[in-house]
Amino acid sequence: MVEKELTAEKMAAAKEVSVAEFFEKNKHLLGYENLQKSLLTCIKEAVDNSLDACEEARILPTIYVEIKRVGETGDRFKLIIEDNGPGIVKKNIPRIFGKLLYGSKFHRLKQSRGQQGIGISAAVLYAQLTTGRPTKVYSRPSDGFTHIFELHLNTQKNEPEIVSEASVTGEGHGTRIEMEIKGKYTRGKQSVLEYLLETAILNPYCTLIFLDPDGEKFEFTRAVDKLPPEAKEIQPHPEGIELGILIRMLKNTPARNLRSFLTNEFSRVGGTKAGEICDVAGIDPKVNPTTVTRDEAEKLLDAMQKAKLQNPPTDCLSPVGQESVEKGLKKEVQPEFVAAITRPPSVYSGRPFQIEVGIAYGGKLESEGAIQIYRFANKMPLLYDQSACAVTKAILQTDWKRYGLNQSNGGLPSGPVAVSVHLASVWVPYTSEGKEAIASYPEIIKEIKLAIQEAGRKLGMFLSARHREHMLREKASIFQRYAEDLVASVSNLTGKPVAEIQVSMQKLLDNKGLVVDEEEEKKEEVSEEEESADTKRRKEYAQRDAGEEEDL
Amino acid sequence: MVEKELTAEKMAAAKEVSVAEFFEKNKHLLGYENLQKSLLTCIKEAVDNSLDACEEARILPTIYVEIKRVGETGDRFKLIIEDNGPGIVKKNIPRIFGKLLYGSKFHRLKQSRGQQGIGISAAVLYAQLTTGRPTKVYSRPSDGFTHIFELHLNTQKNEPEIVSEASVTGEGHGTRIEMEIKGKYTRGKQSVLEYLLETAILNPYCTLIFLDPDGEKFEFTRAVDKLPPEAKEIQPHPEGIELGILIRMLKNTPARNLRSFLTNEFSRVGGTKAGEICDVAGIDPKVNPTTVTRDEAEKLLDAMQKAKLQNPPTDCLSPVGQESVEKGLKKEVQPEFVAAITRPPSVYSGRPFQIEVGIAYGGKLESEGAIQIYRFANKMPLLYDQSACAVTKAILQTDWKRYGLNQSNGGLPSGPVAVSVHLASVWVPYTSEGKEAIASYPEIIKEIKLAIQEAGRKLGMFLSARHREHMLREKASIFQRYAEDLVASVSNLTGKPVAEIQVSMQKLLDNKGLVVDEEEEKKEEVSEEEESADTKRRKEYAQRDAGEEEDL
Amino acid sequence: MASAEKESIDKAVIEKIENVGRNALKEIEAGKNPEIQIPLRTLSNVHYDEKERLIKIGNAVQKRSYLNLGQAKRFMQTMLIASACKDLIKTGKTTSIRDLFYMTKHSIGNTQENTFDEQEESDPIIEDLEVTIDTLREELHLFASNRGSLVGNITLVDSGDTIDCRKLGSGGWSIPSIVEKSIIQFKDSEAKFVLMVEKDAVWRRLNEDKFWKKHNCILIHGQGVPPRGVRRLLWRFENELKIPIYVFVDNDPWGLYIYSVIKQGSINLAYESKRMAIPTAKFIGLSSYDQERYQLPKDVTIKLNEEDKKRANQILGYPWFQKPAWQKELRYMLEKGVKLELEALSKKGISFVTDVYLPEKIAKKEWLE
Amino acid sequence: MASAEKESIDKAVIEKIENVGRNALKEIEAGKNPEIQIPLRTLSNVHYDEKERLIKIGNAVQKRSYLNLGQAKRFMQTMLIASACKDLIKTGKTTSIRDLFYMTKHSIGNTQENTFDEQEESDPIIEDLEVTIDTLREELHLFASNRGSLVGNITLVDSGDTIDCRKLGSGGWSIPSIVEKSIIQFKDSEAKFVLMVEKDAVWRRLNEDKFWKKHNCILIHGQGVPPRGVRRLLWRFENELKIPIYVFVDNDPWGLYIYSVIKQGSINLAYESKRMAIPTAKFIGLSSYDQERYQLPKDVTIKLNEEDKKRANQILGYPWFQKPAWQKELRYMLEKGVKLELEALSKKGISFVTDVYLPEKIAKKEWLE
Repeated sequence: MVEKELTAEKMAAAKEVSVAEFFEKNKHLLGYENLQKSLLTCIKEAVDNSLDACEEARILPTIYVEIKRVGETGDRFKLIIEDNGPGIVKKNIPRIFGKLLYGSKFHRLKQSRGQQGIGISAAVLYAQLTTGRPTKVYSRPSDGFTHIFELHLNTQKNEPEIVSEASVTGEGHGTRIEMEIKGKYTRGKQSVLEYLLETAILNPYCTLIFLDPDGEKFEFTRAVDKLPPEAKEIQPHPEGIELGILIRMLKNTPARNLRSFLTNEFSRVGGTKAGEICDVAGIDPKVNPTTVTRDEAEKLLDAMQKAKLQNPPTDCLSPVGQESVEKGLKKEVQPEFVAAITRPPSVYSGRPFQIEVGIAYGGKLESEGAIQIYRFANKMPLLYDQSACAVTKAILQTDWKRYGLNQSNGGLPSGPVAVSVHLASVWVPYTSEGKEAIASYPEIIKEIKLAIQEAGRKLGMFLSARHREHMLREKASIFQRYAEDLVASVSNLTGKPVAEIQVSMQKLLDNKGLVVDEEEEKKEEVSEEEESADTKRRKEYAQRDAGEEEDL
Repeated sequence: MVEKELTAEKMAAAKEVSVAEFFEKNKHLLGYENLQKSLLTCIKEAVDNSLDACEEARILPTIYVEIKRVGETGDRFKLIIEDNGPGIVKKNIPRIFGKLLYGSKFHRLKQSRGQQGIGISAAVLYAQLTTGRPTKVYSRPSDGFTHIFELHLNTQKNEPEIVSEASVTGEGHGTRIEMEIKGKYTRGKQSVLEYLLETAILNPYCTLIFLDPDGEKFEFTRAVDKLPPEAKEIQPHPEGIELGILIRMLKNTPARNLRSFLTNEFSRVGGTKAGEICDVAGIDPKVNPTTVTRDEAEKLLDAMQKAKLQNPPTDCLSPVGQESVEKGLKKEVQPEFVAAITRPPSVYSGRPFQIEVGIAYGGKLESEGAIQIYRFANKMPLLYDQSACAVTKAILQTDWKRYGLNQSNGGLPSGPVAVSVHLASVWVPYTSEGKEAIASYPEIIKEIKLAIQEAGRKLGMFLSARHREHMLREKASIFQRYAEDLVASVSNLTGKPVAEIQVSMQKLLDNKGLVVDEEEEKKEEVSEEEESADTKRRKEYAQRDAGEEEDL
Repeated sequence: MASAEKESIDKAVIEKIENVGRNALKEIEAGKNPEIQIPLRTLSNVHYDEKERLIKIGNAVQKRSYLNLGQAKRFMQTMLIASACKDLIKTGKTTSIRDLFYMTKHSIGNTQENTFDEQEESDPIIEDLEVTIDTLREELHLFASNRGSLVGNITLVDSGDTIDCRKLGSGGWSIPSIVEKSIIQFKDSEAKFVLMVEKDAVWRRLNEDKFWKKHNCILIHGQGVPPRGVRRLLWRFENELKIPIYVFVDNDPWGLYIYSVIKQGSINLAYESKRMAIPTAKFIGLSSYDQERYQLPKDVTIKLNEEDKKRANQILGYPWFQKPAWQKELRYMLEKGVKLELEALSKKGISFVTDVYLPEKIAKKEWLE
Repeated sequence: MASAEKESIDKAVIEKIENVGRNALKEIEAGKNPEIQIPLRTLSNVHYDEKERLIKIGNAVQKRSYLNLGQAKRFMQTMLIASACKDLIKTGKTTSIRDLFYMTKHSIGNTQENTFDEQEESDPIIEDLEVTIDTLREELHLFASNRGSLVGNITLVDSGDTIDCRKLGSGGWSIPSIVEKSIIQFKDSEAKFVLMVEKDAVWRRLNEDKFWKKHNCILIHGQGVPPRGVRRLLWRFENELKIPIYVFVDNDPWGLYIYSVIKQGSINLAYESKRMAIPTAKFIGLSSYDQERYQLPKDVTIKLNEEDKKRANQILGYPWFQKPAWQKELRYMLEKGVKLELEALSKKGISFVTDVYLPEKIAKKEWLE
């Protein structure tokens, strides 16, 4: 059979696609896989933005969240998120909410919750797609006005469409968002409530108030009056740079020569180091960066990465701090014991990161089943994909028996324990765009394990002190318990009256009952062990034919 | 402590981000997570494009793939992919390879491998990022020339940059791509070789030739000389439309009134149905579509989705066909038995799809361990994330014991079996942009299970025929085996010579040995069971004190 | 050995065994699937004969044929055992069932398969043969391993040797597996009853205290569930000496079941009940009520485990456990949730059982029937 | 009972038991943690005395004190058992170790805890006491459950009763737990050797064939690992009658170990080796080489299971298994990977063991020493 061959010309009807169209069609990539998760994602994007803005403006955040049912189908909700943050200047409002990949955070190397400029505008897109309704934004940017916008997003152009616009006088600052979406409201795991609770645990400097669709009100009140340190912006570190990026930087730099390009656009490269790097690469440091060829760039990158440079600066990070990790767990989990650790910053692929771990024990924690894990990346709770996450892997790789917990082979430890793990970084390596799990870089796993071990040791000390105390009490009662029979037997053997022996015995117990030399105790245990090994041997032999005793 | 509150103005340095920058930073979302997977992804994007182009041009595809090591670091490779397809017209070459989200397939409703216009340009981006090298394209679009381009991708603008350009005379048609990347070459699971093998299994109408970095040559030769049917483009079906999309369609339609909007832009909506829909929605069918309000659009959508419409047309699909599924498995797997099923098309969320299943048994298949699963979406092998895939779930939900395989509770069946499952659809719902697993829509799982059951029944019939034959042989041999001792005993009991009894016995076996009434056999088994229940009781009692017999 | 009688029994048994082979041969020669009909030894095929107070076997049979995949091997094994038993009787030897297993075990033709792999395979076939041709184990010249000892006011003749059971010291006479008249004869007994004790330690205590002398009886233990030899001996005592049998067992479902087996027979040997069960046997203790009755301290009780409870509930349902007194006894045991071992009586003094418990029980006739 | 001797033993034992209590009392009154030193009965504290060819206990002791969490209860239990044994001896009664368990079991004060929950707890404490005060089980007036029977060319006096072991028919004399001179005396023996058989079925075959009469010997079985009574009786035969002991066991590591226990003693009772082990005892069979030697068919062999292999390798390492012949025997067994039971000899004919095997072995002196 002969196929008719078409010419390539006929197939050339290719055309450009907007990024908004792409994500509209692929909304599951952004966390809009199903109704339940979509509702959570919308709330999360708004709350995360509010927290970022407050922290950047150095304001202690107070955030109000409300979810109301709309209509009778049960799958329509109105979401209201209001904060006391700095607000948004009028001219930026449309594009922040109505354009994907628009934001202040994409090119910055500094820790923040949002990174892509995609989150809140994707929520607007989702609202519009599922209910056709515009999103309403109230912004009070301390300019004496409240700016009110109703916005759509034109997907073909990836540009905002303003439905209505007004400015009324209004004091103070803050932002309020109202949107209507299709969704599903649930409680329990992976719910809005769980997200807010976990947010409150790791961000104890914020107050969250939540009114749920049934009218129930939840308040998570601030326990710390101090914001985490402000994150500073840094230059990239040579270790994390790829060849393509370096070539582009060389082409676009305002620097006149290679040396100043290196010292100005990278962190930890001083004049001397820049000279050394150019030497190793065999390129004149005075050359104009734009004239560096691909092959030279390759040599340059090699030299940059082989040069011994300091780790990148870490003031781009904003950890919560040991005290806050502790206070957050204490106030929301109400345990008997808490230990927290903030590790010193470390680096993966040239990117600084920092791990914080909190371990809570007892109190209101469930004592049955596996421990509770709270995972956070840049202060945001991670609610999905627990098993794929570096945090879970690090917990599984830790020997929890050492710290006094039960742990079956290869499984999670069990007991009344909650572990919170926070990764702070300028660039969190998520395993997918849904921001649900941290990728398993060895450096990250190692740091998490170190932090867990430090906190775990504290837990272990607490538990073994508790155990020791329990043992001492137990000990005294055991010696007392058997004394009566012992005295009676000794009396029968010796003929001395019970009452008299009793007196000596009680004296002995009072003096020595609680202070037996530990070393001695140990030695004796060894021989007891040996004895029981013998018993075991005899039993093994007896298995041969039950009922036969060797020589009893 | 008083926090200094910044004004919103200071934080307003937001700016626009190009989609290329976004994916450059998030390349793991496109399958560039690690060196091994990145190499595979580059090959895959090129081969999938070649196959799509050949099928669209109705050419039996022959594709040549070569991977060469470059330099001494061991992590640099040159990739060459050449096909006998229609080629690409000169003016389209730069943007097809040098611009993300550019392509002919995004807005079409018709089955093809590529869907987003993102794959091959992402490979170009990856090459440029890791080696700084441009990608070289040779295209012969049957215009008497070979057009040769060297291309970069400007990420800030998401536009191609032409490094060099030439056209030389050249006959025929085809495309050749050469790129240099950082990667890692492996064999085994999730390797280039596995990808090509599986491609050959489901696409037996193509020939693949592969020269690996060690100089070894693999040929997967065409076994079918007929291409699958050509997929036609269709209009969307009301069932799969979301409100936001409908509103946009209403706004952009060239139709003058609502009725013609409905009949022209949707499949399965005729004039009468359109009238009915407008009636139910309470909107005049003569109204200009652009004047329909959001609230009206909502009612319209409701009416459209409640109207009883035919399923969408299915000529947008291009299944491989039962015969090809069988032949592909036969030639590459060399089993003892193959059964294949192509299900009739079905629909999920208004999108047509079709399932094809092949089951191979025995021959060169590994008989130890779990069965082999080959997953395909729009004729492309899926190599990652097997456990998250709807195919795997459907296989796990199938009771394979019915078809004669072993299957432990909740696990994969085991045995010398390979199952290939192909989902053909205008829109494959992947669980992530890496295109590795099919999302678990109930309609899809149901169809896969039905197909597996149909093919499974054929496998079951084959195996039970084999089993029956085996049993008959076994039966004869069992009766024969015990005959000697039986005859000797009867001889000792009766005094009749062994030889004489032997003759009668052999006669009996020849006459009756293979034709025992099944009904009778059953009845006897019942009483044997009862007997063993008694034995069990006795044993239970004996447990009391091993060595004591009740009354033996 | 009383050889004339023995010989005639042997001859009759051989005839019966040969018949099994002859029937099979007839069918083979007629071109039919050879088949044996074996009376069913299952709970469903026994019934309790209220009049005779015995467990009896019913009429249901299982059919075992050669041309049946699930039965071919067992059919062959049955013929093999029958053939071996014939040889055994012919040579006048007696052997253990384990010996018979070894004698009939061999590999089949050139295969790796054996006629029998485990004794657990051959033992039930022997029982099948016994019940099919209505012959005793002993008449097949087979015995199981023996257990049990005897002392007391009796003189026995065992294989021609005269044994005065009053003069056997602390050890006593080991009761053999086969105690048929042809081997064991009774002579010169003044015993007024037989006391059958479940456990040897208690038997030893009673013997040391010369209980049998004081109370003029025969003292037997069966070390757990009494084997055939002990049961048959008890039966002969009751029938030939006309003296009562008292059973003294642990207070647990297993102990009570031992009593039932001695008194009424067992499911598996229902076809032998007439020759082994002693409907007049009396349960002298331990009863669930003994703890209160004799004020035994609580700490000698042992909690019933799951198996005990399961067994208790199982035997509560047997038709031959429906006597109100038995039901009451068992239900009270379950209600208290504890059991008592015979040794528990030692709490009241080392010789409490000898000096107080048994004399009182016998004097007051405080037993379960 | 030879009461004068018995009384003086009793007195000495009571003195030793009381000393245990007196030492504890002294320490309690001095305000010290009371402690008992118990010779260790473990592999690490026994050694093989090449000269005497016995396993002997070493000097290592374990200390058991009251003020030690892991030992407090066991210390109390030790005193409790000592106290109960004193009472036992004083009242002149003998009892089983199970009885002693019940006698000393009671709840502690007002708690739910018992002094002992299981007999497995009290038995080792009894052994501890024996070894600590260097006294025999029997001297504490205790016995374990008995096993084993005897027939043959000997007359015994058991507790004053004269028993002619030539006239015990098929059953034989049950060997009691305590066979000390004070209870059992030998009289009138012509036996030339003792044949100690592991299994009662084989013993029964030999008795039926009157092997002991033909070969003029004493025939004993211990039903598995021989209990103390049987070992002590064998020892007395060897020492008092000056006749050899032949041991006839299964061909498996367990059988060989039984032989070793009879000949050299055991780890657990190493302190009793002098009174129980018989270094001149001879292993007459079954040997791993018997299969070839007597052309036994392959199908009577049984594959060694994992436990068998583990045990074989374990005893291969014992110092008292280092004799080249023993090592060769065991290694050959492991190499062939099979074991043989005594019953396997029946394959060669029902009376092969009586008529051929044993006479040949004894005549050729084909044994392992």
